[in-house]
Amino acid sequence: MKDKKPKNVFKEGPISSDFIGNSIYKHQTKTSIGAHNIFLGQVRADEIDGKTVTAIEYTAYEDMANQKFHEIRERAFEKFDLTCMHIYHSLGTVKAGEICLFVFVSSPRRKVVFEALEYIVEALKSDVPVFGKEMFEDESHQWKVNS
Amino acid sequence: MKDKKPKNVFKEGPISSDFIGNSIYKHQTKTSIGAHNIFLGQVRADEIDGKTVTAIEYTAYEDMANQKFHEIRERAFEKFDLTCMHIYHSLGTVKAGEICLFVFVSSPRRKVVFEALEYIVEALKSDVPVFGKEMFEDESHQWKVNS
Amino acid sequence: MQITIKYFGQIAEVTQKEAEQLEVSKGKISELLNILNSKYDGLKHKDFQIAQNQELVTKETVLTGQEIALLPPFSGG
Amino acid sequence: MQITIKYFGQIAEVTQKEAEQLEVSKGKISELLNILNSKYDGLKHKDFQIAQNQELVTKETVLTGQEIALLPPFSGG
Repeated sequence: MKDKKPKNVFKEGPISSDFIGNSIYKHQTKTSIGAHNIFLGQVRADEIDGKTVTAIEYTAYEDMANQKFHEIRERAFEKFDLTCMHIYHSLGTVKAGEICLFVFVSSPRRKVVFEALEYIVEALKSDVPVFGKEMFEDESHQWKVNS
Repeated sequence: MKDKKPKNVFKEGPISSDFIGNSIYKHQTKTSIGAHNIFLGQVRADEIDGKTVTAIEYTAYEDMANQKFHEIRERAFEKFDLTCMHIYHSLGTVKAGEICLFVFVSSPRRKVVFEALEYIVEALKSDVPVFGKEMFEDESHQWKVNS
Repeated sequence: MQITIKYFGQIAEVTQKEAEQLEVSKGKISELLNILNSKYDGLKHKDFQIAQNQELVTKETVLTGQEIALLPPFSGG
Repeated sequence: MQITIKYFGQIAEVTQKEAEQLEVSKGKISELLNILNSKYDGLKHKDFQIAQNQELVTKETVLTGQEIALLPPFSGG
């Protein structure tokens, strides 16, 4: 199921566990699928110089980001025998413990989903213009850097 | 969170998307987690010699299987910096499109969860005495072989 | 000695039972297999592994255990 | 020509705005950067990439585009 034009992968606020459960449910009609692999990014309450992260505020260069997500999708469908792929990323405030990234791939066979999911997550971390601002309990902040 | 004695990983019948969603929800209080990775095995409606698989009936040598799952858990916690790990496998009838295997790993960092999840899924496919009987619409069957 | 033998999957289809108790003399797993092969028609053509007290063993292993299991190819997940 | 410049994340903190329109003469990206560096104190110490019409470009790239964006290190996910 290739899409020809970029979808909007952004959702305002955190991604709920209900949304994820429902997304899994919808795939139960696709009986050629044998394996699903799901990556979830969750905001960590990191302690940095004695202060604790309470939330991350996400902004993005949305048009370019959606275009990059689309290119990653297209490349992944070319490289891997995938039945479905879904990507969602939060914008705005996501509190510690909440989910900010949901990547979902499905295939007839398991080997494919492992390779594809890691490929997609690494590509989106490096290629997609999304910016996280780590908020501390005293309302100071620092800009997140991916490692 | 290591467990000292084997848990029962088996559940009667399919694993519901609600159960999976709820399991994700419960991890939102664990704010040291930055990355979750979830593998789901779903029963495929394979066509074999003109007949379609409608369900798989799972049986297991339960005591040995739970012991093997436990050993896989222990080895995975030794090898990888995991915060949590959960494994559930169905027994009995799981229809095409339904989920029979749910493996869930969480860690502060993403690289760890990719490696750990694949390690665990491959180990459980090869080491755990579970047997799948593929049922066809005409009530004939064949024994599943993992590839 | 008295042992319990468990059969799974397609092996249980051959033996037509899931478990039984057998009185056997001490010896190797291979000797037990000879008994079972003559008792159950078609068993020798089946592919299976053997567990003794829930650990996989070879035909050369000495029978010590209370519980022997005949396990066809694993196909979980 | 008229271009739109967009600022994101910590770059927008330096420029104190998220976007602006600028009238510039044709030339390389590096020439536009010189203008911005003299306009915004502290910008030259920041780490960023530049996109022209949503594709990353280098300082040597010729300005063609309607939309330029200054992008600090990506930190999605």
